[in-house]
Amino acid sequence: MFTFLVQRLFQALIVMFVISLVAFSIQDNLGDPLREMVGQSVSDAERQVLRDELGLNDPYITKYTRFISNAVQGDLGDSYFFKRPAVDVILEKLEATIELVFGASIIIILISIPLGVFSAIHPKSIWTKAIMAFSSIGISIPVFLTAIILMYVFAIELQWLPSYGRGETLNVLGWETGYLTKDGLLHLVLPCISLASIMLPLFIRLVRSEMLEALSSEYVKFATAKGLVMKKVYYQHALKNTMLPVLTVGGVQIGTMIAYTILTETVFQWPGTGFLFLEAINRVDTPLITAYVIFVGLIFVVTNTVVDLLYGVINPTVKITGKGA
Amino acid sequence: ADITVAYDSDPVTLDPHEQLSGGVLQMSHMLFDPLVRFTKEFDFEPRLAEKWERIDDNTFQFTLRQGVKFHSGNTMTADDVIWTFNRLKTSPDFKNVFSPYEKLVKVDDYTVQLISYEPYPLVLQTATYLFPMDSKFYSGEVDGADKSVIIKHGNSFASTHVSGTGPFTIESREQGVKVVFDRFDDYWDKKSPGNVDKLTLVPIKENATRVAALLSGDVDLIHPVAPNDQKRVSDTKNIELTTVAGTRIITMQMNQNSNEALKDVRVRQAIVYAINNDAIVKKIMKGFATTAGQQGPEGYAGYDANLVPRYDLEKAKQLMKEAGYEDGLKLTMMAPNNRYVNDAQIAQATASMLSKIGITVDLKTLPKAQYWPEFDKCSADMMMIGWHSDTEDSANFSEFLTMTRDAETGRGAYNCGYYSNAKVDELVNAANAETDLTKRAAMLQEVEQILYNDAAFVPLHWQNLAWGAKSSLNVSPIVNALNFPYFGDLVVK
Amino acid sequence: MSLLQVKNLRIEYPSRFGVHAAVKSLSFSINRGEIVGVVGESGAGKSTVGNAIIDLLSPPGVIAGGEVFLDDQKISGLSLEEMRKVRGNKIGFIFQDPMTSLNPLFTVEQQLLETIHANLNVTHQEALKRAIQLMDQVGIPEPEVRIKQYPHQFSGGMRQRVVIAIALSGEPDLIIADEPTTALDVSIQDQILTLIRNLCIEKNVGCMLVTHDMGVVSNVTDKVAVMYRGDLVEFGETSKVLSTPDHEYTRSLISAVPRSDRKLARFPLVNYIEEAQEHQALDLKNHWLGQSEEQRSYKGPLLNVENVSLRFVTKDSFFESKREYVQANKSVSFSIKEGETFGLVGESGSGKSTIARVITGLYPPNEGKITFEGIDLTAIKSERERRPFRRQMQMVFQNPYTSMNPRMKIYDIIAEPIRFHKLAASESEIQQIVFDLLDHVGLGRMAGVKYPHEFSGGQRQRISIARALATRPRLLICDEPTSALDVSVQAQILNLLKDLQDELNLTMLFISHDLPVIRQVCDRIGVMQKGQLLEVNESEELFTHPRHEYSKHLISLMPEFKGLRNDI
Amino acid sequence: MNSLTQEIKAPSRWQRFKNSDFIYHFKRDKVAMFSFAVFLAFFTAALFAPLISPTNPYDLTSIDLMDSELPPSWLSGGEERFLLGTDDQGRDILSTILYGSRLSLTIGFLAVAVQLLLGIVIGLSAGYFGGRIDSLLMRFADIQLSFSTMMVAIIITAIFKASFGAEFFSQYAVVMLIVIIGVAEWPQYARTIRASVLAEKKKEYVEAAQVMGFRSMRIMFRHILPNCLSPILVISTVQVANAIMSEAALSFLGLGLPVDQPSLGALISIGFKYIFSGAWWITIFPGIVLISLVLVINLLGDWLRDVFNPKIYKG
Ligand SMILES: Nc1ncnc2c1ncn2[C@@H]1O[C@H](COP(=O)(O)OP(=O)(O)OP(=O)(O)O)[C@@H](O)[C@H]1O
Ligand SMILES: Nc1ncnc2c1ncn2[C@@H]1O[C@H](COP(=O)(O)OP(=O)(O)OP(=O)(O)O)[C@@H](O)[C@H]1O
Ligand SMILES: [Mg+2]
Ligand SMILES: [Mg+2]
Repeated sequence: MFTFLVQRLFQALIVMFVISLVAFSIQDNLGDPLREMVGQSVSDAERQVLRDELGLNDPYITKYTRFISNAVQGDLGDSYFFKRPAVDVILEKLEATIELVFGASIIIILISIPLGVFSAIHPKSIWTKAIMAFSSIGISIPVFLTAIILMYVFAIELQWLPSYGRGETLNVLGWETGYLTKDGLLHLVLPCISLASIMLPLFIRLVRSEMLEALSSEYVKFATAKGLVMKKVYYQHALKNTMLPVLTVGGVQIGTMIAYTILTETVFQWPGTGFLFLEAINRVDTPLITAYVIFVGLIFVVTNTVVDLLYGVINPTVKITGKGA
Repeated sequence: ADITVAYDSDPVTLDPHEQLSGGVLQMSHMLFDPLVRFTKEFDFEPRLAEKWERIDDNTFQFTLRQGVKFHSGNTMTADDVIWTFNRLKTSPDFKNVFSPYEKLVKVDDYTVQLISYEPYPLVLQTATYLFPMDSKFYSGEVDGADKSVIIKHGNSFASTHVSGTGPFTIESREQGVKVVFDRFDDYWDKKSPGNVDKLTLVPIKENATRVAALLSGDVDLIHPVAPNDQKRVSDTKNIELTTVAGTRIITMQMNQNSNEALKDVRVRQAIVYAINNDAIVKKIMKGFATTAGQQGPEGYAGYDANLVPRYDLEKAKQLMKEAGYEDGLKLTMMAPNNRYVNDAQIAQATASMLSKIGITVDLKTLPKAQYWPEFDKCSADMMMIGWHSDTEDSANFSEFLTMTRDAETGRGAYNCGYYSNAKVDELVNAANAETDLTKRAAMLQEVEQILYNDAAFVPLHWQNLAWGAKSSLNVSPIVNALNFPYFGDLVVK
Repeated sequence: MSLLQVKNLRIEYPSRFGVHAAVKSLSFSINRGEIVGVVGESGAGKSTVGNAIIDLLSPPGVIAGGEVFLDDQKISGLSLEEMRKVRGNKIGFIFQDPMTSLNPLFTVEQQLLETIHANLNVTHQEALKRAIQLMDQVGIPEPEVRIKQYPHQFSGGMRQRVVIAIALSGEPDLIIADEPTTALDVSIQDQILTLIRNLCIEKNVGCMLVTHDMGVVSNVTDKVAVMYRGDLVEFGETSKVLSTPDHEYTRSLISAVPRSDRKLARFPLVNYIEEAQEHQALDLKNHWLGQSEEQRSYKGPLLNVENVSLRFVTKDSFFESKREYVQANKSVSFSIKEGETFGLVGESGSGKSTIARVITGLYPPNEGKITFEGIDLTAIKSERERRPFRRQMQMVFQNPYTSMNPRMKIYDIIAEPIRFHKLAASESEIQQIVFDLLDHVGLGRMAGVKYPHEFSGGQRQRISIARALATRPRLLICDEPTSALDVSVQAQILNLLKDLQDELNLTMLFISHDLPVIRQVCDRIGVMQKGQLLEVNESEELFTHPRHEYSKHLISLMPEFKGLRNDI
Repeated sequence: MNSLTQEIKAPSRWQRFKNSDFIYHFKRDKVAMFSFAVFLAFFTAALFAPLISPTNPYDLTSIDLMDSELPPSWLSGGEERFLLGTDDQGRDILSTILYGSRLSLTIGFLAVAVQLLLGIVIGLSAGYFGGRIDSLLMRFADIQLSFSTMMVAIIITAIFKASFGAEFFSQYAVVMLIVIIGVAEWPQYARTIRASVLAEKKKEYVEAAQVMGFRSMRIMFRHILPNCLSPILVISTVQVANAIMSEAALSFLGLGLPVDQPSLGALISIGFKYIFSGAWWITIFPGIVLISLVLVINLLGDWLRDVFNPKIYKG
């Protein structure tokens, strides 16, 4: 376990290194950061001066070594737009994203598991068909549209919920949370539902299909024969066996959600990292983009490490060891 | 009254000299005041300069308003104006605007004289960019750094601290999330009817969301309103749409360097004749734009009412035939897809119109971040560019778009058509030194006429500006074609 | 008033090739305090009946007719919730396949406790006490420690005992036990049967005991039901049925029981075969199975196991000192000569299966080495070098069900090794061989189109044997190969193996708990306990003069079949 | 569906196919047959789009801006010529759906095929071999995950532009899109498959296969893979829809198909802007096509999963 974690830590460093290398090599293809910094009438000579100041004219190797030597000290450069260390900017926006992802995950878990299990237990029920049809529709409706429709219905027509932003937040131990104020919670509803709507169909289907497999197994039969309440048979015996792929996909998706809540955050003007990233791309804020991608790499290594550890917890036959062979 | 305003972006900085962009100027008009400002009709309205007069060809004198207080409590004097002018001369973005001037000299505490190198006609236009800053506040050092320094890509004192003379002070600012402005109690303009006590500016990037925020009542005023949403906004009860004819011209340039055929004036003319500006404005812009046949809009010095769009498919075909391109030709076209209103659709429509005269267009649309590098290289045979004159003057268009490219003077820097006409160059240069405004207007009109005849570029339209606001806000008096709403004067019922 | 009453039960398995009536029209009853033994041909429908009683037929099985009564209450066709109350609480069920009955993701403790809580109204402490007590009763050593472990850390026999413990934990009125002791050594088997017997006497519980072991039938059951191809051919007092059977099948079944008292050359074959499946004795010289490829020049023992030790980590820790182990094999050494059958007997959980896995290379041993024809297998690193030995060495797994890919049809399961090792020239030849093998294990060719789960326990075991034979191995490791087979099929299979051995010098490692079978089959026998090999002896010698105390103990417990033996 | 050629070549194989469980169950499952029929209908309609569609929307000469945003013909203001109305450029929606489906289906399916291929090979190897290989491949997946589709698109385009030139890219836009979307999303499969493999490889049937001496490749693909199929099928059906929409998003970045040749996904995205301004038909009709397509793909996927799981009884 300990060796395992040490190894993962080491691997995470390599991952981040490779990402920085790739991110750095494509920087020039992202656009020209100068464009976003200067007005239209600024002359070419002026631009060159700025470029020199920013070190944009240096050869790739110089730029990269400079980057790496700063990076080892935890400095991934300053965002052009925010004029602050990119890492700080990301960390600051992360709160909002985590709250959004958390809310969406709760919705996904609360809905997909019961529905998935239900539709596996009653494959012939009319409800199952409805759930499956709904999920197919859900898959094909882009999140952008879902978000806009929700907004039009609940914010404009009914005026029950606010249309954008995070609303009022409360500072708890340095963490700005929207979960503790009424306004904050109201602001969370629509974005969370929209975000959840992307993954919900996938998870319902996944739970259902894994559940179907588990239900045909002998141990479920034996558990039934033991006289257990069926709920227990389904939700403990069968469900736990379905968890491995669900957890895996969940891990990847949570990572993806934290990483690319782009659309939801854009539509709801949610001040999180996804929106930040999109803006950074639009503004060609290369230090921020690089820092962000590296950061996302870290998120993935971490979530996947957690998921791998959970495999061992869920399935004792899957051994987690640090050995390399 | 407290209001919330949603824009598509928030100002990148609080330093008025850091970047010459709409966002920064909008901010400047709230936190600072210029010497003079434009009215809706492009006239000049005295602000911190009470009076002005031309002393001679090269000298222009401003009389400053007395008793104007900065947010810090300091009183504004000629020293502040001079300090500001000198700072502007060092700003990469603004130095170009102020390059005609040699210096600003103090006559007395409330009188200054602007001296240009050559006779210069656009003094008042440039004076709209002079927002006097609090020289005492911005002088000195913090943490070992000069407070007055302008830094584009890093933190500076001025980018986070403000002391202006404007109607508002900054209460708080969370970049990308919101900026809160408070009414400045000691604001000099006691005659201003404005009654906004607190103004919260939130950036909402997505068009649909911005409209939704307005319709749901979460914000009081939005800008811009996409053409598609304008009908909905104006149809909604208690919400009003205010539009103003804009001054940003949208054009397509025809690259004579990359495509032999475009050197032929007949081909260029054919292209102009083939494009139906009316249809674009009507269908794509939903009528929220003004069709253009020239660079500058009405109200600008060079505007010539006779230069109207000329859509004539037969004529276009005829011209193609004359030029020997009966069988058509191939063109590449590039356009941004998130820079101008409906830019990609306009490009598509243009491409399809050109196909009617046998021109096959290979169209590529890109996000602006990727588009500008391509534009710098003039990668395609036809490229879209929109232009807004910083000086609200016709000559500015030509300087950047249609004069012969010259790396040294920076003329024609955005001329991806590689159009070059000595006469045009000469006329524009002359106009820039002509202080007699009538003569000057004639020159600029001639320029437009030449460009028109030569089909130097494809003029499409001027984008309108639109604001959506609750009816309780009296928006129309404070908005203008320049897109600097004077929020200080906003009246909320 | 009888506890369980089954009336005219008919069970069908529809499939795309027609409806298969697994049970045709079955009626019998069980009284309180009574043990009813169910015997019969493998695939006769014994498990199916049991499953039908608690309404857990595996799909597509359906009860096509008949009724089931428990305490005069009709329990066939009850609602889900009502049925649940019957299960566990009224009827304790032990499935035939103990390996798959346990949920791999829960500890034994969790699985036991939840059953107790579901059926009895007790506190957690009481439940735990009861669970440990049950574990102890079914003979699991160190129950307090073992209860915390996961099923995969148990040996086959131990898992079977856990399943029994779970079934008994709800204090049911009726116990349906489907071959509950197949993986248990005689002493544990005895312990468990005594436990059930006592339950029946003390708590007035009824029991339906499906078994193939005629010794068990004669020793513990009060009544016996004999099934043949979905029909009940005989039902009555055990002593009466066994001594004066009415039906021809019963008679031939009894005649096929392996003798525990002396060794015979061949097993007596069942002569009651309804549809006269003419089985000519295998002419191996002309048969595919007889065409061996190997050059045999090596003279020493074919297989040599030297000082093999293996331990499993049961609790991992970063610190060496904190790790916990189970020593599954302790310095085990023996060797098998070419053409010999070496038997391994011993306590359940003594490491028999583990040593078999070590030999096949599935577990690398911690110490010691395995040599095959003088070549050290433990030294081989690459899979490629190992492959030729793989083919020559085959294994019949203790649990045939889990050792078959659930998504492959039987035909492919058997054909795959032939294809892979290119043992046949053409696809049609492969088909010929597969059908042949299926015939020889008594399944018939139609079995090829089915999937593993569509078979009875004994049928799966036979598939497993057919698959092992398909590579024409030289060394066959059989881990309980006949535990689920009725004596008649068992005789057929064992005769087949014997023929192969005679003709081809097939070498076998034969692991079994069935001492009479071991006596009939093996030349030499090793006795294992707690990971150690206690004694290796000539077969007859061991049975007549066991040396080790434990061996003596085992042999003394061998259940004696007291049936008619008039045909010899 | 190349059955015809096979029939001539090897009748026995065709015969076997015809007799297989697959076909047997298919013939008995009305839902599967219906879904397949619908799917086939979309497929052929897309394939023969140039023959059946009223106009060629990709031919710029045939469209007129003045025809833009016309409602479906049965609504007031609609025109006979445009059954389902027109889009913002005056393209006939019906024709565009037909032409666009062709692109979208090709990209959707092939991109998912690429994802599957990469995901399966990498996931199986990682799970089966474990250890270093596992760490290497999974960290590689982490790196891949960190770059969104958009970034991958930028990277791949840059690489291709550098090595083949810009011309190449526009010529092979479809191929490039397949590669881009294929490469961008494989980790999802790889990780899922790996998880299943981790659980499966401890099962006895795998040990049995090892004892048989089978090659690792065989054990991985023939034995373990079929047992990991159910999550793969679920993800795949979702991914097809995703790929179709990703393609549309990429074309916004200037990395996809030419804007004047909108695919189904692009058409839907174009319509977003108009959905509340009146011209709902631009999004709704192609949306319905996409939804029904995804629906039948899902139904077929569910059915396939059941067929591949012999334990699930199919009435
Ligand atoms: N799920 C199923 N699908 C189809 N056929 C089945 C299924 N389960 C069992 N059968 C068939 O039903 C018959 C009876 O099986 P059952 O398991 O009851 O036999 P059994 O008497 O318990 O045999 P054994 O002693 O070998 O365990 C067998 O021929 C078997 O092939
Ligand atoms: N994977 C494992 N992890 C931990 N312990 C194990 C594992 N496999 C087996 N054991 C332990 O090793 C010991 C020997 O097991 P093995 O399966 O060899 O017994 P066996 O002699 O075959 O018994 P049986 O006759 O009951 O099948 C048992 O105590 C068992 O609990
Ligand atoms: Mg059975
Ligand atoms: Mg064993």
